[in-house]
Amino acid sequence: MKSLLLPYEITREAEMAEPLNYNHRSRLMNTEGVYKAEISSITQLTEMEKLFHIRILDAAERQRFTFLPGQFVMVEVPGYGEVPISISGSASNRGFLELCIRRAGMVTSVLHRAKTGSRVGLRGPFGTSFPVAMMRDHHVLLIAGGLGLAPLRSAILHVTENRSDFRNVHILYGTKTPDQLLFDYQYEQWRRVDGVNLSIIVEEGGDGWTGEVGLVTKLLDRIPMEPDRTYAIVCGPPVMFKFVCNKLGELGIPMRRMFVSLERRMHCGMGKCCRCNIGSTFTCKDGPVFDYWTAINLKEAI
Amino acid sequence: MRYLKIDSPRPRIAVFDFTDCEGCELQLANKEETLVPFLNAVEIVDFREIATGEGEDYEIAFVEGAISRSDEVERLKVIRGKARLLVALGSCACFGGVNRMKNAYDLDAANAEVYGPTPKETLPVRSVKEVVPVDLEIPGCPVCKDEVERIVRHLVLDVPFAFHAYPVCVECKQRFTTCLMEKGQLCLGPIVRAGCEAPCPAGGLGCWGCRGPAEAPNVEEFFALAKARGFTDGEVSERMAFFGGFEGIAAGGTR
Amino acid sequence: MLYKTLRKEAFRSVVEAILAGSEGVGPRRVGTDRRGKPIHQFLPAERFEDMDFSYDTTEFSAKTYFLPFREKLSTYRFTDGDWEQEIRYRAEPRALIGLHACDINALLRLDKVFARDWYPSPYYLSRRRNTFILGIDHDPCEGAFCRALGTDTVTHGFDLFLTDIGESYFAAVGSDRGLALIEGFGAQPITDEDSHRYVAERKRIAALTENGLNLNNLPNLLDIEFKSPIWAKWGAKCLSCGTCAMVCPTCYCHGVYERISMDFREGAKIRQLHSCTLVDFAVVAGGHNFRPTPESRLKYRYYHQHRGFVEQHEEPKCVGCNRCGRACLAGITPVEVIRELQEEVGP
Amino acid sequence: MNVDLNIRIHPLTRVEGHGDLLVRVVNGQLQEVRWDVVETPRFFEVMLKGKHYTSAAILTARICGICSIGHALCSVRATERAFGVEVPETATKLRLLAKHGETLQSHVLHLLFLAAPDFLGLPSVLPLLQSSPSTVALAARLKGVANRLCEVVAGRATHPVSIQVGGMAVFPDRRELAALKAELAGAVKDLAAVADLFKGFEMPAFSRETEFVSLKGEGSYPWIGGALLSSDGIERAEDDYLQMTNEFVDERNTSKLCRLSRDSFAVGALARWNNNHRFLHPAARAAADELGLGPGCHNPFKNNLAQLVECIHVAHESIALIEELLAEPGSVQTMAEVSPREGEGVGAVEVPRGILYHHYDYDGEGRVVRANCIIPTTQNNLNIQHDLERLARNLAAGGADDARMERLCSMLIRAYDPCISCSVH
Ligand SMILES: Cc1cc2nc3c(=O)[nH]c(=O)nc-3n(C[C@H](O)[C@H](O)[C@H](O)COP(=O)(O)OP(=O)(O)OC[C@H]3O[C@@H](n4cnc5c(N)ncnc54)[C@H](O)[C@@H]3O)c2cc1C
Ligand code: SF4
Ligand code: SF4
Ligand code: SF4
Repeated sequence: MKSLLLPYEITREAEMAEPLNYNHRSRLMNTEGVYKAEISSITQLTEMEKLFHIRILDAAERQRFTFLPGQFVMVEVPGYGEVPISISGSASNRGFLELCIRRAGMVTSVLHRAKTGSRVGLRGPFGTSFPVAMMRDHHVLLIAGGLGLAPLRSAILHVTENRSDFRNVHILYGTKTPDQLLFDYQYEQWRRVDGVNLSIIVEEGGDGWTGEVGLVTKLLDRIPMEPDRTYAIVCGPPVMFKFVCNKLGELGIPMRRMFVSLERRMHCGMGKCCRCNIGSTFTCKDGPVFDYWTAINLKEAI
Repeated sequence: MRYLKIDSPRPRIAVFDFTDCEGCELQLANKEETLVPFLNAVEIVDFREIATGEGEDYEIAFVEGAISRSDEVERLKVIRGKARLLVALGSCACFGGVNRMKNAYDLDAANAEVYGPTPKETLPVRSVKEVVPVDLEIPGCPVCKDEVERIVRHLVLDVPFAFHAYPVCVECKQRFTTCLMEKGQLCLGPIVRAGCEAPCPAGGLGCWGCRGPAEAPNVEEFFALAKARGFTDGEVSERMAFFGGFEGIAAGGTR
Repeated sequence: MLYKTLRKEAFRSVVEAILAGSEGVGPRRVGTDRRGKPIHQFLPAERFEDMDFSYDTTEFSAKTYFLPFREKLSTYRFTDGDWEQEIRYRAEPRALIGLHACDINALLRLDKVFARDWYPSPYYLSRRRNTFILGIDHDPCEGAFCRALGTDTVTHGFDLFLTDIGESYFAAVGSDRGLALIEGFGAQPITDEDSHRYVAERKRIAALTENGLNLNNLPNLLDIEFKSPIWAKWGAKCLSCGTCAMVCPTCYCHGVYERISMDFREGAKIRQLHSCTLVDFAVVAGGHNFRPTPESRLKYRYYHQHRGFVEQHEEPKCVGCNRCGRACLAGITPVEVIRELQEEVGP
Repeated sequence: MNVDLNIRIHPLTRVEGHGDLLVRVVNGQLQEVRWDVVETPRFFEVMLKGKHYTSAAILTARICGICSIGHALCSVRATERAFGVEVPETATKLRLLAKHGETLQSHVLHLLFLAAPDFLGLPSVLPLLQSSPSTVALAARLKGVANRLCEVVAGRATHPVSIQVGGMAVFPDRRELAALKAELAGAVKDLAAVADLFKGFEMPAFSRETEFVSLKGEGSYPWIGGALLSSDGIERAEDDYLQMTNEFVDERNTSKLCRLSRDSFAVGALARWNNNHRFLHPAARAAADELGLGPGCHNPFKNNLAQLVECIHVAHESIALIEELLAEPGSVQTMAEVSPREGEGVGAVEVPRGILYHHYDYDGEGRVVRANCIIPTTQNNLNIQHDLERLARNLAAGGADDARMERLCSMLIRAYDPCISCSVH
């Protein structure tokens, strides 16, 4: 009876040639294999956030790696863990990835201690993206609160790099205090792009702050709207996009043209671990970017 | 230590003990597979149980045992003053441990009973954090070496550590231990913090709660289900009081 | 599917042949519960006598042989500043002997997630591929509601499935290796009479299994009744101990953690089963908990079993084995919860 | 050469618990030598009052982190004798096996981690990590086997869980038992290496006539229960332990003190060796010969050698026990029915450092009314004091300097392997 249970080697080739008898050819891949990548540069943005430039070491893999604005990667610090991080950089950039990471818990703390040259693992990209193609020829509202600028920046860069594809572009960004503002050294540059309006607001200004004080929603009042020709992307904490989206709704923008990026605990990025489940939806593969209609229909989403 | 191009100096640690059985310290010298790298990962400057020599320049102090005499209070304060990080090691240090049960008795009478006409100084038992601020508490009677090792690895790299929030039952399942409650024994597993790998139920002994409460334990329901299985509130409370971890948590489920 | 009959006496030889050819796992008696009933587990067995095929159900499900509680996904070897990753997912051949229909159906549910969905898991596939499954039919077990979910019978996902039809077993043959096995022990083509006997036996079992529970409306009900007070009631009882999910044959929620060796020279990435009822399931860095109450977590478990999975895979994830109900110390049983939910809206 | 010495060690290191050593010499004359136990008292006997019999062993195990298995065994024995419980034979074997695990673990810890540095002139085992990693690895390996033996049989090495009133709660996993048997065979080889190491150590030449108390061997080297025996010829039943200990309290010590026929007596490996050596495994006896440990030895420093000899004995006996256990049928009973009743019971167990006694009075509900525990180190404390006086006087007369006085006095105390927190329970 030896032949009964011959060991069966699971390989991609074998699975394609002789699939399990489940009427289905599985797209088998090495789910845990990572791209080995090197931290090529580190910029301290604020006390809690650093910007990492990460370069996939293998040149061919680096060339092959493409993503869409809004997608995220799983960054692995071998021996400590893996975390989902949105890609903050431009999708047109093939040389390195930009990741803006807040020191929040264990893995992000190790990353914050890492040095230029440290090697980490990357998997991805995962998840849905901002609807940059659909947004063509529309007015664009890009709204971020706090760390929400990290994912939104990829959209900002896409829009500024492809300025002619879009009509009016408004970027609204708010944080609690001025020292939490991310990428402040780039505001000037974005403002200079023809027809891009950038407004910054903080909740608590304090001494030396000459800019706006208040909530991001306040900025919306001043923007001339053409609601049926506008797309909005809102990134930030749930309370914030709830208010902002309600306001946008009042201004007449349909829910399916507002996009939000949701955040949940994640352990796999592949719709397996269920940690990011909202109702019946996986934030990692059905999200993180959802249109607002879908988002409010997810149980417990907001 | 060098890992991912991150250089970390070996933290200088010291181990001190107070009112206890020294079982937790002993765990530090256990687990032969990793003992050598464990001792290499840190620099031990003071560890009376296994080494001669009193270093003063420690950064991390592991404090084992409960506090039950005035000289202990003083010694602990000195340690707190010197240590950058004070770690309470074991249930005695975290909760007072079994020693805490002493507080239920009249101390003079206790003294008379044990020492007759020559009473010895003794104070009501306190946990370490009731005397000085504590940075990290590692519960367990004794502590689980695996967990201590993990914590030490985090201390070496100076990154935060999180204990399991869930209760012991999870680890029973992992070991295929048939639930003792099913077999008719009392077990505190459903309300006690995991991390020990559930050796007690596996060895045929219901959990006695040495690691203290899991996060947000449903104590009220636990009393109810124990009662439904024939265990009185008194029995359950007595067991919850055994290691002192549930001090202040009663059937109401609140601290 | 091919059907055969197998003489009763041959069963033992078949099992022994399996045990001779690979590691065998079967239902073993491990103790007696407080009411005096035997407790069984699927455990490795060396001899035919080790196993007790008259078992009702097992405390833990057989999923652990496909999704172990803890599994190493990859290992790392560190050298100064750099590392190498090593991945292995080779499973040794193993036979699961004596599974009931619900447990095989449960594997089919897991297949949907780990073999057929996006990113099939090579770890799971390797185990699934290398596991021989011999199922047996049985009289229904207490509290189970498999009939309501259609999981009291199974159509595929096994190598052999035997139903007792008196003198012999009616054997459904699910694979060539299953066929090869019983042919070696005198399997016969089925006759009309065998089929009749089989149908009669299935009818008898089905009648015993019937408990009047109808789950057709459940997916909708769960959505509509999301704010129902019954969740608060059951939530107040829930211990958040994860036992229900741990023993469930289909619960697969997990966490992925990494460990580094004490000398900082090796690391490992480990998948460990978790449960949506555990307090930290949806906690994110900084401490925010997306499901902070036992109520919200328990509700989510039902929601995922009976609605979320339906939306993703067109059928409930639950197979109605009632292991969770039996294991729950607080006495939360799915049949009761579902019945209350249905009564909430009226018949 | 007349010297003045003033040695004060507070607390002594590489022993379990807190004890202070004071030696004062003026003009070559010993003025004062003191061994003071200053450990914080814990009042276990008081805490035991009112406790249910099922928790007595769990509580008393916490008297000592090193010999918790011994405490648990002694506790359940006292309770079983109070209730008249017959422990199944298999459980008795399992208990002895757990006991052996503990003896091995404790002795190895003492010999290699605590005592060996003295003979090597090192402050601790830590420098050996660099200078002789193979010795540390050897020690760790032996401790590993011992701990695993405890874990497999008693559920945990420190604070066991399976040792319960009535027997042993579970029969260990047979595959693990079988694996242990192989490991123990390795341990026997490792112990030979330890013996080689100790052969090279010079045991200080010192000797003082001492009364040795242990369990009385009857056909085998005794560990759990039985009659009590003193080398001065006194013999008592287990229940009459009070007449073998005569505990009293003094002003200075938080530990109590004991005496029998003389000013003090000694318990522990050396006492067991002196009273029962003829029951040792031949391999252990052969090792004793080679190490220069003879019967009727009154040199306390050689307690180290007696411990080593016992390690070899328990390793061999454990292998034999495992073989017997593996031959037991699958459904073997390891627990007896227990019905509590009013009454009292005494348990005496040879733990690594000597005889341990537990004595409980129970009410009809199975709750403790009164408890008494007498710990080996309690029994040894006075003997340590007397040995120290003699040693210090000799050394002072011989003109020893500070370092030598301090070193030898510390070594003497350490040779007893005192378990101080235990003694102040
Ligand atoms: C789609 C997505 C994009 C994100 N993009 C960014 C970004 O661009 N910049 C940034 O700083 N942060 C981002 N986060 C949050 C970031 O993932 C968490 O801060 C990080 O996982 C915390 O990990 P930790 O190990 O430091 O914390 P710990 O508290 O130690 O967390 C332990 C584990 O829990 C999980 N976890 C904890 N918090 C979160 C969380 N908020 N989201 C997902 N998993 C979590 C992770 O698996 C983590 O390894 C994003 C999260 C998601 C879901
Ligand atoms: S034995 Fe205790 S810890 Fe284990 S599952 Fe049962 S209740 Fe939980
Ligand atoms: S099972 Fe309970 S008593 Fe045992 S070690 Fe774990 S927490 Fe402590
Ligand atoms: S949810 Fe409960 S009844 Fe359903 S499959 Fe899981 S354990 Fe069985």
